[in-house]
Amino acid sequence: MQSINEIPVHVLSPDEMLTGQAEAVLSEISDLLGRLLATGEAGSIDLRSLPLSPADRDWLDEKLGRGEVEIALEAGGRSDLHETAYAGVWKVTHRDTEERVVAEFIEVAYVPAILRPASADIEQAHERLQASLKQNS
Amino acid sequence: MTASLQKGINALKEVIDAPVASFFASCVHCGLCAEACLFYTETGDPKYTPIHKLEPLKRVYQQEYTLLGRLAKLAGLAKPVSDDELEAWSELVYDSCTLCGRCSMVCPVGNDLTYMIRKLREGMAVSGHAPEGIVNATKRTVELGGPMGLKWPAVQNVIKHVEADSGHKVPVDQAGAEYMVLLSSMEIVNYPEYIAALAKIFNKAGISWTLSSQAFEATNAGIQIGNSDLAREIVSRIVNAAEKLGVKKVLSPECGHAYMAIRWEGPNLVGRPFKFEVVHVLELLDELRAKGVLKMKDKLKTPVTLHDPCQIVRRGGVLNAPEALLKEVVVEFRPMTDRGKMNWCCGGGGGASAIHEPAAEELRYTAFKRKKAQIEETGVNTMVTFCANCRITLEEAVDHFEMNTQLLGLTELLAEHLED
Amino acid sequence: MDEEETLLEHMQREGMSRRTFLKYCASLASLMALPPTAAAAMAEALGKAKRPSVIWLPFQECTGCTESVTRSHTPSIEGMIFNMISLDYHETLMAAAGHQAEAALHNAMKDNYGKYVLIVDGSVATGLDGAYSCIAGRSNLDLLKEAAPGAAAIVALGTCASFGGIPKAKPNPTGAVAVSDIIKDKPIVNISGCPPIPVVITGVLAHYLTFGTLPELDALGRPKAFYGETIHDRCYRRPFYDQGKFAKTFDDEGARKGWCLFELGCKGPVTYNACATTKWNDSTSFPIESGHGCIGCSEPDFWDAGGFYKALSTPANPLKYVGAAAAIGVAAGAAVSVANRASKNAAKAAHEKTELPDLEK
Amino acid sequence: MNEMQLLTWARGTGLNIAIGLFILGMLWRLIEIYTLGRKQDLAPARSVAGASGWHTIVRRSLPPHGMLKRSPVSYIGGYIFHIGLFIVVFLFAPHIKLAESLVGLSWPGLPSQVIDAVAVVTLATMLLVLFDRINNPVKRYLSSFGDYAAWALTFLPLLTGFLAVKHLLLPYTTMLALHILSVELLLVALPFTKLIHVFTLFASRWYNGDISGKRGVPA
Repeated sequence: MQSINEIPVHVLSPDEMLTGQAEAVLSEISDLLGRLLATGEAGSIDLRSLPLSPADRDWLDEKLGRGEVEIALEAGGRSDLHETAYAGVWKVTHRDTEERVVAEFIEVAYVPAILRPASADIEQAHERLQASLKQNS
Repeated sequence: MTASLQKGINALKEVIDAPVASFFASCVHCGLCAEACLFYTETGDPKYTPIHKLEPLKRVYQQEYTLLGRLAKLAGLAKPVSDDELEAWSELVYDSCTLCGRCSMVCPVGNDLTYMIRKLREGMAVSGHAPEGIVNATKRTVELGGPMGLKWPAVQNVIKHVEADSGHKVPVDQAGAEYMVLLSSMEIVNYPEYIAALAKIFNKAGISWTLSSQAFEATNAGIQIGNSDLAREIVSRIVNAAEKLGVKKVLSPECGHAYMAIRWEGPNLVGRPFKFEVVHVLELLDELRAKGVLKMKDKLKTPVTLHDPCQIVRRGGVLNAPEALLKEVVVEFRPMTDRGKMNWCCGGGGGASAIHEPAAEELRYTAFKRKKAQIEETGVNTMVTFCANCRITLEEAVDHFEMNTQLLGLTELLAEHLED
Repeated sequence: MDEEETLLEHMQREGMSRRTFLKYCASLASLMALPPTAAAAMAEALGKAKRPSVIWLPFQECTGCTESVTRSHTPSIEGMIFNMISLDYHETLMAAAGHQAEAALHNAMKDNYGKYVLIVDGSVATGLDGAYSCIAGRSNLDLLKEAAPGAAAIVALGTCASFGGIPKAKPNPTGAVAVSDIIKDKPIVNISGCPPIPVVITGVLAHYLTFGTLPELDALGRPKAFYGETIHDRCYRRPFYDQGKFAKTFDDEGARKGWCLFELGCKGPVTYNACATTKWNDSTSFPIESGHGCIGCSEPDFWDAGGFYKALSTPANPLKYVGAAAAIGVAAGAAVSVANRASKNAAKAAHEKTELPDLEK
Repeated sequence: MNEMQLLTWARGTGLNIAIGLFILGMLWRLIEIYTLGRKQDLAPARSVAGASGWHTIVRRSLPPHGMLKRSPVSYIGGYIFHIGLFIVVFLFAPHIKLAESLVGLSWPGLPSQVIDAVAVVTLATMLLVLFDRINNPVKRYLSSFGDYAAWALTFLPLLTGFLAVKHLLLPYTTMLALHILSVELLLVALPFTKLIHVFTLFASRWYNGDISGKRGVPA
């Protein structure tokens, strides 16, 4: 073999790798949305705990589409949060500083929980801001 | 172990063969044989299940011819077959089994249960556990020539009357005739018309025939009781007479077990093929019918149904002749639902009709309810059959239940309506 | 570092935000198969936890377990965990050597008696009084017996420490046994795998820190959160198994289409581990995703459980005794047959011709 | 012994021994049965018996006239569980794989959802026929320990196999080991119980058809 390019590559059509699991995820999302509306209770699905093939994931992403909100969270690595084409359905992808995906969720909520600042942090921020004002004055 | 029990078990050991072993190995206790047995269907008592009737034979097989059974016997773990047990089984092997063979037709694993009952009777008979009625019939056959003790002079007397009444000659001891005709005592005594009818038909067809003064009796109680030695002795009389007269064929009368005895068991009892052919009277008649010799002058107007005797049809193989012949002579034939090789027994076959203990007779009447229902289903009052034993059993039962069913013999019926 | 400092305080002092911590808890919850919503509760408890002292003893091992754990680059989650514990003794990683190292070990054991977590990798050689594997002239067996009494809990890391592993494979020349075969009176967590999944260690430590107890264990002493289901259960190729679509060779159409590797000897159905979920090599893939069946490395005696490439339903050598069995069977049958013939002939010889009186009793 | 060792023993040494004993027992029993011989029938056949034995082997698989109505549970239940067992035993992919490794023959299997459904129906039917055995007066009368043991020996592999595949009750490894062990038990016991009918019924039907066929009666 002269070069790596000579290794034949066989490209499969996505359909061939579909297992049918992604469809089940979709219907669970729908149930969670219903619950969110009825009780206000948020829900989430841990995508990494499900036996999804790469094709299933692509299929799911395609089905969910992308909505208006895109949020980048820089906290010990970059996290992507975006609303899907379905309001209230969020795709959350956490990465570490090495850009490795460490967690992947579908979150069904008005706003993903991690975005909400903690009261303690706001308190601290408030103090810091006041201290800063004092220094300046 | 008593001497007679020893003999019984020895007899069983002699007759157990590969089919018996295969049958016992195959049985899955599904109980379907019971559903085919009229003694079970009419009583609902599971002890009448055919495979259960074979229990003593099964144990002898296991203890004598399987390694595990032999070891169990050596270790004292196997329950030996006892005299008391065989005595208790007498009712199951004789009173409630007519060797009708219906169970053999339904067993899903293919067991020929009737084949095995016949073998079990070998052991039952020599150990002295056959019912008194059949023992007596056997004794009369061996000692006097027939189950009814009929002697040749008496037969001669009947022949004289037949010749006078019908105007046909009845040949006796004619060497070189084509057919040697056998009769059953019951026919001679109760239906002498049968002899006249035969004479008429033979004359018409131009076939030579003869009776033998040495062997006129076709029935063989040795078969029914289940003893090959005695059955051989009885059947040898016919074989010797026929071979001495040099006939080509021996004509078996309607009687079912007689046909079984001479046609199917005979050569095996004697230990060699016969020098003559054995033909059932209906086979001969059907052959004549096909040739156009058998022409009827008129037909019976009343609608009739047909009872197929087990030993002739299911166990004997005369399958198609009876209905074909019947249709020649009746206007309306209403067949029963279960007929031909799946018919139901009259309840008196296999020697059962010779047992006269009240319990056995009561059981026979109970079993007859199956036939009664079949007759009633057809809605006719006339039933044709072609076995003297079936006919007597059926007539007794018809009287017992006060039915207005009339019984007719097929050969006689044909003779009666035959063109002159 | 302040001994009384909590994990969250430690992290915030290191410049990590609450959201980073929350994110970390979310990924831990995912690893431990807890519902994502449990992350918040976990963050709360873990935030208040204190750093424990850890002593790491290597026995009959290949350093694969250490490699596996340290392959996680800092500041990864695993790296952060190492910030959260005080790793007081680890031969391979520590700077100290010789007598210095031994002194560190004994100091750590003395200072944290009854509180330290003991991590063991490698099996314990018991043959020749343990002489097959010694450190500083002392057998592993001795070291284990010395270190175990002061431990709050023992983590048997890798299949060797958990179940004896490859050193115990037939014929087991060193008399290798698992930690749990020696120590009976301490809580032991088996983190099996050859090597074990690094995040499983993290998960167990996080659980210990969060709840102060060891996680729930299965019958083989493994944390249920990671070993609760088989590879087969979590495998993305499982639907193909259910549809009866199997790769028959490693280069056939089925293999290319990513069908189930059951027939190629995959031990997924009998292997309890989290590979299919956590994956390997920075979450790139796991063996089945790379086209090779699971070899069942997290199960006891996996090395002796038939060939790696034999389907699970395929027995090793089932026709082994057939020849001999057939010969004995035919001989037994023939012997009975001969005996039966003799018996039947005897019955025929004993036959007396039946006379009429015989019919009477 | 841990569960993996149990499984390894079951599909290693255990299976070697079970298959060995099965072959041994079968040969012994078949020779024991069929060397008893039978007398030649000297009566001239009405028609040449020819293939009547073979015909009966096939024909006896169907209920004779009127029998289906008399015992529907025996026939319908019997059909379902025999066919069900056949499908599960011979058309389940891992079983085919086993056959391939044993004798080198392979054939297409059925999807496991179909096998699951068949297994459930077969299990239910086997419970029904057991109930019928206890409930039906004839079957109860005929039944002894051997009949119930044979039922259990057949039911257990099916049940453990189903539980193993569906991951119910016990860990898969343990259940698979139990499944294989139950099959081994079945193999060892088969030649010495009524289960031997699996083999002897063909000969029995042949004998019956041959005896009747010579007389001109299709049995």
